Amino acid sequence: MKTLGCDIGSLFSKAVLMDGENILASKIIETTGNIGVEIEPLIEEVCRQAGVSRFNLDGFVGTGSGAELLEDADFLEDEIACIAWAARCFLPEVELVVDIGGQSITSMLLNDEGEVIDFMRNDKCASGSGRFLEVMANALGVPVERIDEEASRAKRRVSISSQCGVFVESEVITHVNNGEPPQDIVAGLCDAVARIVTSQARRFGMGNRYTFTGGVAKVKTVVDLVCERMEGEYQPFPLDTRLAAAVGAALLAETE
Amino acid sequence: MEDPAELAGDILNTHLEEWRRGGGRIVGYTCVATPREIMDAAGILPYRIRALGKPERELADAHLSRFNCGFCRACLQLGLEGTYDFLDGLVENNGCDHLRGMFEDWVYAKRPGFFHYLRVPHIVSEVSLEFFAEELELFREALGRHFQVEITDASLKEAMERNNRTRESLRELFSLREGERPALTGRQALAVILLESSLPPAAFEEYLARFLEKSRGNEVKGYRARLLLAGSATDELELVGEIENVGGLVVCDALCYGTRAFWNLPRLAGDPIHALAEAYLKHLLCPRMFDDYHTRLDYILRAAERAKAEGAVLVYNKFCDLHGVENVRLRMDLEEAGIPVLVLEKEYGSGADLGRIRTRIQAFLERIGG
Amino acid sequence: MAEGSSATTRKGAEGLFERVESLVEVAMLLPHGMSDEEVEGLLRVLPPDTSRSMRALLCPRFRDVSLDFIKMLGGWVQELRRAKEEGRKVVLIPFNFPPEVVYIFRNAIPLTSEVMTTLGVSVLEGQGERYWDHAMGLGIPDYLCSSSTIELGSILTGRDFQPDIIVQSAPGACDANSKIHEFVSLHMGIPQVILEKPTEATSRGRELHRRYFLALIRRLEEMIGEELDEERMRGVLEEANRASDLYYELYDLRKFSPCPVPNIFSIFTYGTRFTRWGRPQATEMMRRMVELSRRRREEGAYPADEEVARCMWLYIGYYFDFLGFFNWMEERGITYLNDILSLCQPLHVDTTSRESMLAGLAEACFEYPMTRQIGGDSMSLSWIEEMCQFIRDLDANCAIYSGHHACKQTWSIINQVRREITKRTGTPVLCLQGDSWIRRMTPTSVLQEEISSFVDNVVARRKRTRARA
Amino acid sequence: MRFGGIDVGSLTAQAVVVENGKIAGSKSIGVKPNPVDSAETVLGMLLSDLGLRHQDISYIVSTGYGREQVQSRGLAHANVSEISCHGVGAFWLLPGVRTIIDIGGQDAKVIRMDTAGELKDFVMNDKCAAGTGRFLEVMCRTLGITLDELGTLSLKARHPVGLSSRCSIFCETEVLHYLQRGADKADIAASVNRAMAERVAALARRVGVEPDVTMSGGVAKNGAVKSELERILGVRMVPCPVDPQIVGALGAAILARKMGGEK
Ligand SMILES: Nc1ncnc2c1ncn2[C@@H]1O[C@H](COP(=O)(O)OP(=O)(O)O)[C@@H](O)[C@H]1O
Ligand SMILES: Nc1ncnc2c1ncn2[C@@H]1O[C@H](COP(=O)(O)OP(=O)(O)O)[C@@H](O)[C@H]1O
Ligand code: SF4
Ligand code: SF4
Ligand code: SF4
Repeated sequence: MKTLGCDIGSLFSKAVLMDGENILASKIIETTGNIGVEIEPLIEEVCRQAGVSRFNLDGFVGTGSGAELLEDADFLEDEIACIAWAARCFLPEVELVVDIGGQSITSMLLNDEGEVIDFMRNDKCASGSGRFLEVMANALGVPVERIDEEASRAKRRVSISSQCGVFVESEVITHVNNGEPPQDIVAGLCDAVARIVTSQARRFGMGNRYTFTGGVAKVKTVVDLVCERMEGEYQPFPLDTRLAAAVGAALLAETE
Repeated sequence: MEDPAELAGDILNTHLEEWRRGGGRIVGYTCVATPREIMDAAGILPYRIRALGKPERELADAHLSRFNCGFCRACLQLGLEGTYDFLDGLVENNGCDHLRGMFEDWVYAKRPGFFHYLRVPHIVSEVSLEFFAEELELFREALGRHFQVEITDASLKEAMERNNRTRESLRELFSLREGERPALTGRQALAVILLESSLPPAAFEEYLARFLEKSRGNEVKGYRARLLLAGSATDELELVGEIENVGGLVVCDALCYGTRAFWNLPRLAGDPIHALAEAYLKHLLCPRMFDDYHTRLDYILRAAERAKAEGAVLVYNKFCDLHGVENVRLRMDLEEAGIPVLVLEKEYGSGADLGRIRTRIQAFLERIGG
Repeated sequence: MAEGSSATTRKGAEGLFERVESLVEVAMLLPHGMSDEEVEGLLRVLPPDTSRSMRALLCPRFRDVSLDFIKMLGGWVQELRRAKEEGRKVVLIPFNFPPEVVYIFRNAIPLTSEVMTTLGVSVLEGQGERYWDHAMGLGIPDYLCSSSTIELGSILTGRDFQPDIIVQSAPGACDANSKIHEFVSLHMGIPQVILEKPTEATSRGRELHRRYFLALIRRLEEMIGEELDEERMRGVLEEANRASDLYYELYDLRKFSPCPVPNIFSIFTYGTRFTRWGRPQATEMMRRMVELSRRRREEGAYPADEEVARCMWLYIGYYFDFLGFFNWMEERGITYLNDILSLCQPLHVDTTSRESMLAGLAEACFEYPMTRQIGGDSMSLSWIEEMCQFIRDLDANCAIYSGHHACKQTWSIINQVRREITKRTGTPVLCLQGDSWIRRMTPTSVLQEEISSFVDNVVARRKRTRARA
Repeated sequence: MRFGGIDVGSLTAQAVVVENGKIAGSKSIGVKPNPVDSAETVLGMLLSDLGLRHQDISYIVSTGYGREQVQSRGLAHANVSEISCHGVGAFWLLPGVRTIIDIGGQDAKVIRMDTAGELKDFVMNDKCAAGTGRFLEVMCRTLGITLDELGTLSLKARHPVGLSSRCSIFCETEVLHYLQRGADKADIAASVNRAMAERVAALARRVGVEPDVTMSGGVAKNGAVKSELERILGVRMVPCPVDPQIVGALGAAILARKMGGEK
């Protein structure tokens, strides 16, 4: 059964074509003001990669903050439901999922059946989210993909006190001017993000099995630092964490 | 001798460690409405909980929120991460809403060995004084029961005498700031207060005597203006240091970690518990009290007058309801009395805020022509 | 202040109270049994903000009861004005002080600041923002409570209806509230009387409170210049007892599913309890709500196909959306069962003697909502216990905490409250964030999105599972 | 005698030289990573424009967030906070001015002056980027327009959209949301400017706004923010007779004249 899941996120849009639990193809593009016209090519590209005809799909589910732009979808599902579903399928024992996306951190609590029994989003301040990390990394000229590599060379962590993504940029610049090595600043940034994620995650009990999804979960340094401060058992999400919602959507397409 | 700010810069100092090694007990409290004498009389070291401007919050923020006072969040963080594990117990007060929350979270997450809730009324009246005296009696019993010591009136009196003696010395030290030639900085003064509630009484008494000796005849030079500092929980040595770095010498204060903590001495005659109740409740110079704003205003005006302060900085932690509102009125009244005022709302212990604090202090000094 | 000078606003009225007053004059004329066309016609001539709340209020499901409510509050506002003109004392009271304590005096009338704010925010063009801005201009911190700051901000302009006495009863239960009331007292030179509620709910704490309360009554007697009259007191309290009976009847009606009591009645309950209790108007209002709910129950009426969520609001609701929020939920099958304010659980006062009545009033103060929970030795303990009890009693399947950013006390312990409630009752709890009285903070759309997401993902899904099992 | 002022901000750095009670020249550049470099460069450029050497300037005052470093490296004789400098600069230009609204890249300040040109009171914004020039920059990036366009485009708006969030980062999402749904850029730009003005107006209320009012700092160049502020506060702004970005450096130069001895 070939199903398509599409997640129009706040910063990135993802499409995944799945056959059961196998990913046949996936693609991630930036969500811009133009996303409306870029969706169709994105879907076509994924279909082409997988060698499946756009019109031969067994199901198509949309999700994400821009989901209503997906006019062809069979139905739309809430992001929370999709992520939880994906987590449930790949990590049946997980009780807590923390999604660290572009603009928000969402913690979800799952019961034995993998249903969301409670969830919580971060407050009005975007600090700690992916965008925060991006802005900071930009200021340093280190692409997000290379954060781990940089941080691994750090001798210490520069302490970062701004929690605001906008101000942190100038704080980073100050550190650079003071001659702090970039890798130490990067390590400090990861620590700053990890602290914010930790307080979000710890709100939901501490002793459970947990996993991370979303873009920032790709940054191992951050994940490790959060795990250090958590008390439960960490179970890594086995796929690209950024795809979690899209994968969940594709899997849900199969159930209906 | 060691600079007080150096010694006070750590939560746990060598004297405390020694005290503990010798089998000494330590009980933590936060609010100045807690009569230290009762603990002292039981041979317990009363330690005033502080956060020293530490910025970490992540464990605390799983309980408290972004809308809570940063001081409370920082204290809770230290509690949860184990920095305060050396305490044998905690005393909670209904000081302010944020503190109440902090203690509740602390106790929820970590059961302290000894925990006592000391209820402090918000108004002064015959009825409330009677109640508070009863509360102190209950506190004495609870301490005695848990730590298996008898706190007699005699030992209480002894502790009161000792405390009064130290406070007299503290007064003397603080008056050295107020004169024409200030003998110590505000940062040092704050540090001394922090030491008072984090050293064994004997060690502090000795330290204070030496420091007092050294300070007489000392003169701080090179400042631009004499300032009064008043406001909410400020145990941040760095903040006062920053104010003084740009040239505003803090010559007097009305801070909770400052003169407010020791200005009033209990009388030694009569029933000790009643004397303590009166001293601690009647002279609780904190906006958590109601109906006595003018007492607080007078206290500040008198301090400013004594020390010839050229300006007043009213500082408060963001989200502090009590001081946030109180400062609005204080500002109006002080300005009317001819004292220029800077109201400094700040994030507790955030290094990122320091640059902005500097700018505001500097502009204020420029404004008052310092 | 150009925005305010619409056709319906009295000339020159600038303060919150006065502007509400001039709208009330018009509202009092609205007849029962208005047709939809008449309502539409009315909505067209009203200023846009006012029109939005009138639309919510005049919803056909409970139109006439809304009119009763408008008239009850309108009568209160007019009586306040009359009292002032006759030289009776206007006593400003906060959210946690029972109005009947003022009504027992012949020469006094209560002005509840929070209700005045809610009323202003609901019906005035531009809501309460200008008064908030005025307070900010004086330097009041922006994290203070908007419910008290808006009405008090208007008083602080010095150009609005002024109270004669301020009662302060939140020291120790809400710093934000008590501090701003004290500020107004100092700034405007209005004398204040303080009632402290001890945190301890033991006999010792209650005894202390009773003594504080008696001192308050003596102070009020002095300030109002009137000795308490036992017969008057009895009359007021018997009336209050009647309203209380009806309150519990309404409470019981909420147990039915689908819930026959419209969501908006929670705010009507709170509005009635906090302003008119002890007066026949309150009793009548409660009766009207009970009658309509009973009828709806007999008819099995419910605005949505299915009652998806039976939701207990652990704290307060959102009032800045011109009351539309309540109907929005209801039409989606989300029942707003009650919140901490509408769960006032009034006590029956023993009216045999002066002493028993005063004791009963002291008890009423002690057991007032919020005070009795958040003002306790533990802020969370009795809150959790009561909410669990209500959740079971009313068969709620979810709970929402509205996270008003000024209530630092509740924010500081919400984590354990949420955790304990879920643990003890299995009910999920959604924590929102927004200001209840100011629309600038969190827009309705965001709150609605969160609630929908919660109901769809957590509540509905769970309901389905339960049905399957 | 000639006096100089250097203002190193978060985004731009300026130098001004005054001579005989007149502005002899001014220069503005984008900041370099190091405030001292910025100061050196901008002053060097101005001096070479004027055909002067460093020692031709009798006294220099530095201001802006790099003020201390600039002084300690010997580029200035003294440093003064940017709050005083903006106040003094604006008052010197417009003696009737009592309120100055200065919005730069990192902060917004409202400054009150008395009739003698002395600093009377001031407020500075919270530690939140919403309500600063940075916010506008971030929004421009999202909208794909320049800072100049942000102000001008706004004038063409017909149906401004409702921007609610107070956080610049969340605001970005909202802006994206509107763009994705085909909203007109002019309408969004107008809303961004309005959101900005609302935040600054809230700040201004804290010290009260007494006429005459003027604006300084980079955001003063954004006409839409200015007119929104006028609308909300119910005042008319007196236009700043020079480039509003140089007001801080100008104030510093005026103060240099005072400190350096010329009356
Ligand atoms: N390859 C990568 N490595 C590390 N981090 C990444 C990577 N790609 C994206 N990120 C981070 O993830 C964030 C986006 O997360 P995502 O879950 O895609 O957000 P959304 O769903 O809200 O669009 C980016 O802001 C960035 O910080
Ligand atoms: N030409 C322009 N039009 C509109 N706004 C501008 C223009 N140039 C700069 N700005 C605004 O001014 C801000 C910078 O102001 P500036 O006073 O230079 O800051 P700083 O003093 O911190 O360097 C920018 O963030 C931008 O929002
Ligand atoms: S600073 Fe204010 S909020 Fe914080 S502990 Fe002190 S009184 Fe409470
Ligand atoms: S509890 Fe909250 S809503 Fe009530 S008065 Fe206090 S701050 Fe306001
Ligand atoms: S501090 Fe920064 S991230 Fe937080 S609300 Fe303000 S702009 Fe947003």
